[in-house]
Amino acid sequence: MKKLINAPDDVVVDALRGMEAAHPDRLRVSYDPAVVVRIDAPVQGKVGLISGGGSGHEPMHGGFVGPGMLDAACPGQVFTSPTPDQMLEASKAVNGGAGVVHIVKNYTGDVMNFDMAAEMAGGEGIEVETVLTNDDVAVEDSLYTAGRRGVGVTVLAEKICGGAADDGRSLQEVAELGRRVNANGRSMGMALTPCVNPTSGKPSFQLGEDEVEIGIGIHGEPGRFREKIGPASQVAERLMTPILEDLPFSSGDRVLAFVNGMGGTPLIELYIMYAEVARIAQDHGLTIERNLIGDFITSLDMQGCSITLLKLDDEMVRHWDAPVNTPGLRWKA
Amino acid sequence: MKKLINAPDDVVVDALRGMEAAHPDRLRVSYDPAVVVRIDAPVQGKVGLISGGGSGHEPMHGGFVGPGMLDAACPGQVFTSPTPDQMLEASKAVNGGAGVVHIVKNYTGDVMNFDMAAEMAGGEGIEVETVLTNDDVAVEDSLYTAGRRGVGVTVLAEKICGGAADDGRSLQEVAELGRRVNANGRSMGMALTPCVNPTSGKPSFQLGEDEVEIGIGIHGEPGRFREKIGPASQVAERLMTPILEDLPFSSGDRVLAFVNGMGGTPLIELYIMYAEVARIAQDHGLTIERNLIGDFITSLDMQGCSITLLKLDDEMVRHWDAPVNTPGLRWKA
Amino acid sequence: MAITRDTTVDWMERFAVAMTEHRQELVALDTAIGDGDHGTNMDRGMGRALEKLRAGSPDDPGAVLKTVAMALVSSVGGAAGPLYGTLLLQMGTALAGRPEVDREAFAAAWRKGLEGVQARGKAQPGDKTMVDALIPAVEALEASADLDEGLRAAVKGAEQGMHATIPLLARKGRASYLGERSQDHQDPGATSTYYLFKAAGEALAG
Amino acid sequence: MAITRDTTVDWMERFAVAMTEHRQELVALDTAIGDGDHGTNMDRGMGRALEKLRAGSPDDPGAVLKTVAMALVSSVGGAAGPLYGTLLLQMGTALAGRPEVDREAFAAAWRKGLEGVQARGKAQPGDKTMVDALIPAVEALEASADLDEGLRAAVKGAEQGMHATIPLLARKGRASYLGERSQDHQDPGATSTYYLFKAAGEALAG
Ligand SMILES: Nc1ncnc2c1ncn2[C@@H]1O[C@H](COP(=O)(O)OP(=O)(O)O)[C@@H](O)[C@H]1O
Ligand SMILES: Nc1ncnc2c1ncn2[C@@H]1O[C@H](COP(=O)(O)OP(=O)(O)O)[C@@H](O)[C@H]1O
Ligand SMILES: [Mg+2]
Ligand SMILES: [Mg+2]
Ligand SMILES: [Mg+2]
Ligand SMILES: [Mg+2]
Repeated sequence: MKKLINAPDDVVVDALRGMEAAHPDRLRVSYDPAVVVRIDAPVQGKVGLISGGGSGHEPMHGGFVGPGMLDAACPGQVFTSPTPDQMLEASKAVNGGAGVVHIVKNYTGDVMNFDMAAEMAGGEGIEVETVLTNDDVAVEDSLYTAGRRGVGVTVLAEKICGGAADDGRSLQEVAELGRRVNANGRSMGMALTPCVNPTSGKPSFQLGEDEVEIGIGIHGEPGRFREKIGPASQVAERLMTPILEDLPFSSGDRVLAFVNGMGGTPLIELYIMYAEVARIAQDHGLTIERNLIGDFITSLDMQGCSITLLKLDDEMVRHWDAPVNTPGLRWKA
Repeated sequence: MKKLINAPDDVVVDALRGMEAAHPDRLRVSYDPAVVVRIDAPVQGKVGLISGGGSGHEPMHGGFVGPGMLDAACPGQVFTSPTPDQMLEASKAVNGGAGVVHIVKNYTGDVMNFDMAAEMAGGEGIEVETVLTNDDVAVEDSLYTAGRRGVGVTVLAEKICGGAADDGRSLQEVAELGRRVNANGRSMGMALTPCVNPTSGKPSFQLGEDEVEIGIGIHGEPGRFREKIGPASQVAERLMTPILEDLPFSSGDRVLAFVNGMGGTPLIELYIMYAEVARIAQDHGLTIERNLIGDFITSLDMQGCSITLLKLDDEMVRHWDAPVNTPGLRWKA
Repeated sequence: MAITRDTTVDWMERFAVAMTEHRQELVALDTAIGDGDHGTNMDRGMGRALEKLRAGSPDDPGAVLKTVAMALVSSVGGAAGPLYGTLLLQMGTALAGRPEVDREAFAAAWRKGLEGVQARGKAQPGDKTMVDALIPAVEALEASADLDEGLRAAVKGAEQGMHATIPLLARKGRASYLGERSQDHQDPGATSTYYLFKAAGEALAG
Repeated sequence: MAITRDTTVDWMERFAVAMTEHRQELVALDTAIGDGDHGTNMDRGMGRALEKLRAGSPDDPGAVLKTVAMALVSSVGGAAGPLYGTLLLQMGTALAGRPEVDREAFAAAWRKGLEGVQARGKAQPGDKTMVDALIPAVEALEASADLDEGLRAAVKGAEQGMHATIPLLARKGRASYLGERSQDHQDPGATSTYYLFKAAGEALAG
């Protein structure tokens, strides 16, 4: 394993030190429990917005803390969900009296830890609404499984809910909007290479020199199937087809198209993928009204990408376009 | 070689198609000759600003086209400088009557092609000033070599000159400022892995499982020396020491610290590196007044990073802080 | 012989040692059908728990388990943190205030802990989780006449439950993403649960 | 026998074939001390040049070389584009308007081309560049009595100049970044220049 780190056990803390050193004007970082909070939190009267999850997905979530997006983020160990004390601390720090929304990716660990945190916060008189994201169509959903994983839609929900919260929406309204975003978004990812977790030092799975893994998760979970690598146009079909069929998206839909890099893939390849995504979307009669291209929800050094399509409505567009000023996503501010 | 591409020879064109599809509101893309131009060019009375170079360094340069930064970019083949006809086309497209600045990274090919382009533009009555960047301290500079390579400072010069051009500065003033940025900036890079050029399909150099290459270029050029990988703190020292000694930077200096990812390195590692850079800068009495962290001048899928320090003055800070709205760098707009 | 504060502390210390010794084994199991962190998480958590025990010096078995539970909740993360936290918190609450704990009370506490785990995680028997090691162990403890016999039976039950997870298809947790590919692998959480009972057998048997 | 439009086109076609045949060799040489694109660049450029020749059908040797020069300038990029572009542009200009070219005029044109390359690239003899293949070849052509002998001597001169670059330490171009590590490698540009003379020898000798 070769990484720019000091020691496997210090990865998360050292990266937080970097965040603190880089953004003292925007972020407050506490270490025990580990929480990244926007400098001016709590914003009185505004619904507080927090998220969190295992580290290794940067810029998510800490990089999305700031005006227009998250009020705080709880970083867990690499690929391990954070703990309830972090989430309770964050909820207290951002509660401006209007309640707090927890945006939670649907993983057993994240869900159970956020559940405990919500119970504790309730005990301290903080009103909490939870928005669960589960947009990964690579996973079959059923009552008898852990259900679908939360992936790309999480980034979009954090931005759109952030815009709504800034806009003075109520706790219920912000949570409802977040759930609508999740309900209208679908994602699927693929990998050219596994990722190497600094703690284990080992590749998350084995892949042949000419193979790709389709349907991977963001923690190095292997996917639905593997195949010989084809051209970008074929990879895009592999991801777009299940996404389009699942919602389903239909001709005339307005969408946001999000091509996300897994951390080790150069931007030039993401733009090549975007060209294919745009072509396929057009063939299906979709209008791409907004797009996002780059590394936003990553899996350490994994090479690969994920595609997320979100069916838009006017309210989503308005809050997507609203000013945002975070280390990881910034415009109009 | 595993990449998200359709065919090695189509990489640049396909990526341009992605840019065109993604940013129709901001960019105009022409293919023969290949040029990326801001949608509203030429801006009458404003100094035009163009750059260009081999592809494979995304978001540089095409991703920096837009208000507050470049007016146009000329993408060459991967790691191959573009051609004079592209630069002439770009110069014509952005000339608003106030002349055009060419920001050129110091590589033999880039310099000679831009020289021919400047001669041709002059022949068509366009006033051209050239800003040559050569900030890479890994290369010893002398009259009898090709001289230092232009690397990280190029990004900073493009932003700062863009701010000055928006501010209505003259051709001479913008060029002078660009040269001052170059004169006050120093960089050095390192690699954990080589990059794989899609055309050759082969790694640019060989590196042992536990080795790092210190002083690499952005085209997979091997560096000054290789060594067993150490902690991030040591890697930071390896890059910072020659940078600090070369200018030299001295106690009390105000600096912009730029930690750049080479394309395959996850953001979490760049923040770990930034923490070390900030520590070393502080030990030397430098005040980091601005910083930039992320993938901005990359080398395809190479894992590694480069550090750039720029000694700031008030004018540079003002133009750095000015609004910028490009796919790759955006704030206050 | 009954369970005391000291034997409970000894139990937790032995469990901590087991989590360190078997860290790699649990990581390997979790890498096969999960994300490879179970051993690291449990080892980190129990390390933190011992610190808290030394700092707090709780004065009865229930208080010891509560202290460990809180430490796990706030340091393990993942699925195992809330699950082991809930398990031991429920047990500690059930045993609150008793300086000495006999088989019957101990078995009742385990039952409460098991219920807490199922309430938290919604796992049914056969879902290939730690629940599959817990159920046979708790039932064995409930069914036996005295503590020593009960502990022996519980350890055996946990071990069998752990092995029984191998052919199962995971229906909860990360492993469920693998569908059929989750079969023919032993569940990491069931394995750490077996070590919890094994440590109990060593520390609490007279 | 003098050089005509047709033999000049044949020369360029043979050079294009050579760039395709030796593409990998040139890539390998450039990978060792540069960025590995010289073969690709030259092959792409000469392919484009042939298209332009067929489209434009220039009517004398000078016009043929100018057409190729412009095609190279606008399609090769890198260092080789401007350098080969300048070389052939200067030669074409020197030969402007002559339907037939004898040894003397041909040698004079090469001299102009060489001067253009040095003006563009500032390389001195011994800097480990294409200049090191050009100089001995041009001098040989200048020194010889008739075209056939001159071409043979030029090819030999270019070949020797190419081999002579192996021990040299690069002082220009990307290879110069390697300092001493650039030694014991043959220069890619000097190699493509040798193939340019080799193609001339095949196409232009009577
Ligand atoms: N819903 C659940 N109910 C009970 N146990 C569960 C559940 N989900 C997961 N587990 C247990 O947790 C173990 C994984 O723990 P761990 O790897 O630490 O957490 P994570 O899966 O978040 O990385 C599994 O092996 C399984 O025994
Ligand atoms: N300043 C120079 N003068 C003359 N020839 C040069 C100069 N710089 C480079 N060359 C030639 O160009 C060759 C490299 O060409 P190429 O690889 O196509 O361009 P690049 O180095 O930009 O990738 C070198 O082998 C050398 O012969
Ligand atoms: Mg985990
Ligand atoms: Mg090149
Ligand atoms: Mg796990
Ligand atoms: Mg080259």
